Amino acid sequence: MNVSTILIILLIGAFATYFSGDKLASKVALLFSLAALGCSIVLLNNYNAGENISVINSWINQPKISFALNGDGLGLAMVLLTAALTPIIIFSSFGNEYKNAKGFYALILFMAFAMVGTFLAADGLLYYIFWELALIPIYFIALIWGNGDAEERRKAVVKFFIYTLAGSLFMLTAFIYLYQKAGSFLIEDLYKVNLSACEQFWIFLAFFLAYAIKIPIIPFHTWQANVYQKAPTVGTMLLSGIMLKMGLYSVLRWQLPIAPLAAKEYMTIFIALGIAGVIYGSIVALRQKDLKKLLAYSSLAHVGLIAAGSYTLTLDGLRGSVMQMIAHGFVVVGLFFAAEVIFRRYETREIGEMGGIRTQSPKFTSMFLILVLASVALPSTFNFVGEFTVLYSLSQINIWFAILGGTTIILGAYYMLRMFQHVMLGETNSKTFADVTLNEGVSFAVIIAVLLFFGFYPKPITDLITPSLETILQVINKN
Amino acid sequence: MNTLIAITGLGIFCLLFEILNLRKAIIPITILGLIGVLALNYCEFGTEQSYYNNMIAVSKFSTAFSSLFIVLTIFLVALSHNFYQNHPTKISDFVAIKVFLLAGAVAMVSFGNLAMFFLGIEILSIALYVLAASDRLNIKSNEAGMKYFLMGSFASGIILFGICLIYGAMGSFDISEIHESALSAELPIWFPIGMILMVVGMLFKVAAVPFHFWAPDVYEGSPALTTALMSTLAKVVAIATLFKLIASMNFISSLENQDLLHTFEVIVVIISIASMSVGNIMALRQVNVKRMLAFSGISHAGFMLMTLLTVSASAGVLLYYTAAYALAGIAAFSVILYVCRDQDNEDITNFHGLGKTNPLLAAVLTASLLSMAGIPIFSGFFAKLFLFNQTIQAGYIGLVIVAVINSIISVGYYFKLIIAMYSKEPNQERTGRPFLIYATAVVSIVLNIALGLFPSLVLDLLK
Amino acid sequence: MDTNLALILVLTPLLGFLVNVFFGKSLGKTVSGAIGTIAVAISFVVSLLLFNQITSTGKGIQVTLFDWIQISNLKINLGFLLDQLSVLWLLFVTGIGSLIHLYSISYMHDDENMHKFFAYLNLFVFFMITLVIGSNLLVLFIGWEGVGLCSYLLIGFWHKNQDYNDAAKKAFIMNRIGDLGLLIGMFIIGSMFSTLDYATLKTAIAGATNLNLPLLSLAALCLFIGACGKSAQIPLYTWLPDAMAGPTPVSALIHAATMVTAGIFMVTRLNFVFDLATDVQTVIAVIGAITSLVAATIGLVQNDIKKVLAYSTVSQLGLMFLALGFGAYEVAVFHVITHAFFKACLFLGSGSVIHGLHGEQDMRNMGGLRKAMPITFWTMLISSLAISGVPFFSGFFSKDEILLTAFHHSIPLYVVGSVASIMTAFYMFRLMFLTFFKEFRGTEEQKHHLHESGSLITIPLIILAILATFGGLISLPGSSWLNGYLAPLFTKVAGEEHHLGATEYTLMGVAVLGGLLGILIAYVKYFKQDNVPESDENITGLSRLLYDKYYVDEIYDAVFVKPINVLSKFFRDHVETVLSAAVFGLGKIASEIAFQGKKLQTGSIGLYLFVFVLGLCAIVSYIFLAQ
Amino acid sequence: MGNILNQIGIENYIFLSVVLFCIGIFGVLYRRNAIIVFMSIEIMLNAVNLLFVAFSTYHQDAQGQVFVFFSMAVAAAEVAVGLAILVSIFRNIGSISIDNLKNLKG
Repeated sequence: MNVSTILIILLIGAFATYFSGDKLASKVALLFSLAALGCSIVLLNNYNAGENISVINSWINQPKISFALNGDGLGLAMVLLTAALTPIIIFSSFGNEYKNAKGFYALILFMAFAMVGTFLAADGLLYYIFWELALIPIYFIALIWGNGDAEERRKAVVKFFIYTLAGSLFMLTAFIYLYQKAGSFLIEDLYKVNLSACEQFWIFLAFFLAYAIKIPIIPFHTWQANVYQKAPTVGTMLLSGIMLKMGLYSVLRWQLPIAPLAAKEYMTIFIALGIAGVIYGSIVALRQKDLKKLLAYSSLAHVGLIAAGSYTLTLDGLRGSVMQMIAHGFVVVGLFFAAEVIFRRYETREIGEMGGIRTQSPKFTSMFLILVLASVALPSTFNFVGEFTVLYSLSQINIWFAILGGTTIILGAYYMLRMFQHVMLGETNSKTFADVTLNEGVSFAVIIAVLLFFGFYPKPITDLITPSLETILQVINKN
Repeated sequence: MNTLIAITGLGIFCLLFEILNLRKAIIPITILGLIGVLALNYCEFGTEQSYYNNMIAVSKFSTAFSSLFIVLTIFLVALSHNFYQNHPTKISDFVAIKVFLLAGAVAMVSFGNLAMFFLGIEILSIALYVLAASDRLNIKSNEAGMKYFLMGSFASGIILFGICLIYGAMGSFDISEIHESALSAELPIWFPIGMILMVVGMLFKVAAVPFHFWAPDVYEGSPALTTALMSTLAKVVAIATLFKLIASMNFISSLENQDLLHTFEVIVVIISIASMSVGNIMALRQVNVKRMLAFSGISHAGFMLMTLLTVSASAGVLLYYTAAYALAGIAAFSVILYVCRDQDNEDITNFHGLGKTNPLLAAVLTASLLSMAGIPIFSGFFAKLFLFNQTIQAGYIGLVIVAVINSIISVGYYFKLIIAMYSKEPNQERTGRPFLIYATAVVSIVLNIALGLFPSLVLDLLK
Repeated sequence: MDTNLALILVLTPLLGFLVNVFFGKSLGKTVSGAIGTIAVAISFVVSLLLFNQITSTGKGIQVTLFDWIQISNLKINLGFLLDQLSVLWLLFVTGIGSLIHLYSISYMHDDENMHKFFAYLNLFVFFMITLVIGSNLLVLFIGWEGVGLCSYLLIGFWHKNQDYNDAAKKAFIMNRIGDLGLLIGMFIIGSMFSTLDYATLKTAIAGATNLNLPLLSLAALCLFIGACGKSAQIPLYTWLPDAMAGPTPVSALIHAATMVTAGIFMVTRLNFVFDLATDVQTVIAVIGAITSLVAATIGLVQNDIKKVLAYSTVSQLGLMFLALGFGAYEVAVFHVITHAFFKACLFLGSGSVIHGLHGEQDMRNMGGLRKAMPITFWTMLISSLAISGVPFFSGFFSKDEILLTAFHHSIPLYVVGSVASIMTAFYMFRLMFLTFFKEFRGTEEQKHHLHESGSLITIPLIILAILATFGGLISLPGSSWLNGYLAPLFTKVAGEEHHLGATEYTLMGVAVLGGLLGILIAYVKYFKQDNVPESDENITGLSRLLYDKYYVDEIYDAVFVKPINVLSKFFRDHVETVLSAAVFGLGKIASEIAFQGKKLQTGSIGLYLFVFVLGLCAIVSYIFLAQ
Repeated sequence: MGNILNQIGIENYIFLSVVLFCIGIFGVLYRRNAIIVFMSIEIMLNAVNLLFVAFSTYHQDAQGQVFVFFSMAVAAAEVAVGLAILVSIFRNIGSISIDNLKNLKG
């Protein structure tokens, strides 16, 4: 049993879902996503037991492209994130009715498939293929099942697609160039290849363009808010919960080790960009009228911090950002789900039209509040562990980075509590607000449980990711 | 060689069937016949032979491309069943013309002598003139035919002049002889000029900037099926022939001797960049799908021209690219044929809501467009990949970056169509599920994806 | 054994919280109240046991649960440190905590969400305990932010009123500003000594050669900023008066007795750091003194009974920091304890008054409550005497210690402190006179319902009053039990025992006189001449300035809050649009070119052929040129 | 025969046919009547044919002349098709000026 099993399960799942018809689709999809989760957990055990779960088969001999999947700690951690979030996301959508549901859920599973592939791929081109494949389903999900004015939605979605594609095509060029140097797309060969500082600079830039757009790092974020707002909440969850992490993960896995000199050379610039993102995102989030947009900007701020952490090139930085990725993945899914729950009852995303929900639905309020607090990294939530580690690593580079990046705990608290106050508190709104249903509650509960558990006991994850991060650092510091 | 004869024979049979009132049988029999020819051609694969004192030189290259042409023709013939339903009397003519056209195409890639090359190109062109103008009563079709005819014959004039100059320089039409003497030190300037004239003529056929102006108009005006033929078969044939011309006559090395190589490369680079950019940008604002695909074809021509920079190595890449492109094109056009059956134009509005009314066809069209745009897992992506790989290897990183930017632009208009299919409301009833069209669409797209999954199949043929 | 004790200590309040959250509603008000109270009471008992153990053994207990966060050069585990300081804190946190829980059962009885109230209170106690007994700075930080959260929840307990929510939000965010300072301080210390654990840190610093003192001072400063946030010192004090929006027991527990003293706790805990950063200590002293004076001046003219107490709290905290600034940690701690007693008592008393008047908080509508609610009156009187530093009440000793210390180090600060305490005496008795003497100034309807509160309210009052009276005994001048008890914590000799000489006695006398003077002025002003403070509109001049709290809130609003919001609007409306326009722009350019290009495609064969020939000629001529 | 070439020189033949060829081109470019355009194209082709013959004499090799037959035949075929198209156009729009063929554009 090796990592390809998950891919197979998800792919089969996608087709099975499509052919199971609109009635069953959601159930089948949930079933398969859970199967994938189980499979990944089994794999995790095998991995911890020291079993080799990687795959490598040759695929195309000229140019030499191989079907290589590398199940190491880092990859597995991200796969687990995907495999854990997909069922939650699917389950959270049970409250909604989608037309042509079979296509919808099939696309979700297909996207999960592509993203898992991206996290596992150990061959540059295979990685690129999965990377691009992940783009197609979300494009259709946002286009067909999205909400808001159709014309604007088209604009937003197409912009998103072309923009991200543009970035990644430059990455492809970089990969081909590397191939000329290394004579293979295999990651270890790419790690080995020696590049001049200038080459590294350009390659680093090509990668950066791809990732900066995907993550997104300012000023490449302009697609984000609109797409998050227009996409159906499930799509938004997939985007913000997992797809962002593809970019961040790729920074660790591909960009830094392949172009270490450039990474070291321009480290401060990119850290600064990330931190600028933190501040900018937080400030823009303050005055958003649309709940989903606000959350979008908040996640812009958070990923900025994560990116800054990874560009520190220190073990703490990398470790912190990986943990923050996972934590943010869960919390942001939870928050968007909360927005969806409100939307189901109020049919609006305008913060101005909400309020007074707390009196009517205490359960929902508490869950939402916990998520809000997690996203502002209250100690004893997982986010705190990540954020603390990242900030600490930043402070090791330059105390000012830590101070400026740290403003997130002030500004974050400001806009999140402001939002919470206007959405949940205050005089009871005329509209009635039924408390969370069992389904909704379960999704929330799972997310919260994960956040709190790892908040107090992050050790398992740390132990899982540390070795692979150390190897990456070795590659970075080899010369 | 046998392939060529067989094809011609098949063409004649088509005409006979009309006389024998076997109209119904024409299409199936032709298809079967072509499949037979394909088998025949397959047997010839790998044999290096020349016939009729080297009028026809069969090589891996020629057979590989011929089989691609034959496959495309099979699809086109299959499509013509529904296309010509309304005037059954002509069906045999049209099918026959297509088959003869195929003969010309095969002759073009397997010529061993410039005379054969000229005949081949003329057979192809004349057949195309006829097809372009075939919708007699439709002024658009007439105009298209006229334009194509005038410019085409003009171009063949140029080609002829080129052949003539080469003959003057070499004293022979025979490829192999030219191949030898091309390396001799003192060559009259006529030779490169002649080559350039021929190349220009061929560039016209592949519709490369600045010789592309005819393409959009003709594509738009001609009957849809003819457009399909032009944008897939004709284009592929032309580029393949151009490639063979340059490769077989040792042109590159002779240029090297007279240190004109750099000049030539500059020209190629400029033309290919121009074609890509003009093609993609012009396509952005088109409302007529056929016209849009014409421009996209121009840009693809630009991509394919990149292979001329690495002639020695990139035959396989060219074959792969053309196959990927043509298969995608066939799939796309079969959907267009279905959608625009009884429309008087092929505007994008006709495609509204196709995703709801005919999900399968919509999926096929989407897939083919994605393939043309170069999205992974469709062969279009790998085609681009291999092409870029070749080109970067030859050191044209700048050219590749331009190409990349262009493929970003191209997404813009491909997705216009996809959006129209999926996010707009259907504006018409689409009845009937013509089997042949569906079959063609599905088969061609499946082939396309198969190529994507196992690129080595095609890529390594010409190694 | 110790581990279990510690766990019981921490987890019982948490358990109470969980029970109240999940079953509180079904259990009914009284039961849930009882559960909450018992949970805290148990912790109190445990603390007593621990206290007993500590005093007997004399050395602290270190409990380590498990590794928490791994960072390359410092390992942070989740562990507890139970030593003299933490146990002392535990005693009054849980002790007063349980009293206030008891009080709340009756006080909150009319509130529909009473079970939630108790849940939050328990949660608060849980976090407070974590804060106190954490064995390293990060565990302290859990509690630190946790109590902040609880204060947020409890200030905004009546969440239908957006003003209250604003107050809650303000409290949380201002605390967060401090927390950032605390974090940075931690980072610096962590990178300097690669540990955040108190014990290790202490040894590390003790053993350290050629310390980077400036950096350490920076760290100390950052930590102090954190303390400012929690303990409401200038410039971060403005949240505390607003925090009075919460129910009165909350003000008593969180915003008077326990949470706000966390800053003092943290500084005391890290005394070995601050001792080295002498200049930071000066800063602390100065800020403490100024805060105490400013708050006191504002307190002079407030008419909201709770606001008066709030400002008095701020000012008292300032005094404590004054002491800390001089390195007299035990003195500060002493004042923390006594203050906890009498301030809690005062708040609860005011609570009982407000309860009796059905939510009336403006002293201008009170008066003459002496007869109506005697117990409240007497207890509050005792506490007021204590806070005013009237001899032999607890406040007398602690405040006197502080002033003595100040006198020994810097006369100006001593003066400031004394003035502040005179003012304290004045406004406290202003409060007393306005509330309890003369005739009732409220509505008839209120007058009709006047009554003494129930036993659940009065019993805690009485207990606290007793403590406020005799609390001073734990550290009598000359023979201080407290100093001896805390001695092991401090590196340098615990605050030099003031041998009671002439100066000391004079200073004491001065202090007492000052206190009495304040009381006297109040007596003259509000009893003899019985004038009642003006109604808001016709307050003028200096008192207007004071009444409006020096307009600090307005200034902060103008300097920080508004600009950020303006900036946010600007980003949202302009920067964002420009950025996305830039991206769309590229597409626009392309399609514009296309639009122009379409014109080239005129459809005329002539043109097409012309371009054809042109291209041909261009190529051929290029070839010739190249030749 | 060869001596003629020696007297005149192959270049002149080339120039002649180039000139003819260009005349043809200009005819195509500047005349608007389709028939005349056809004729200009014929001139181009025939210019080339002339050159073929000249070269074949120059090289003393018959292939060139054979080729001329091919090209003539092809030219004939082309013109046949061309005229056919022209006829149908005339039927439809009653004019053979290529300026009227501007409906397809943009």
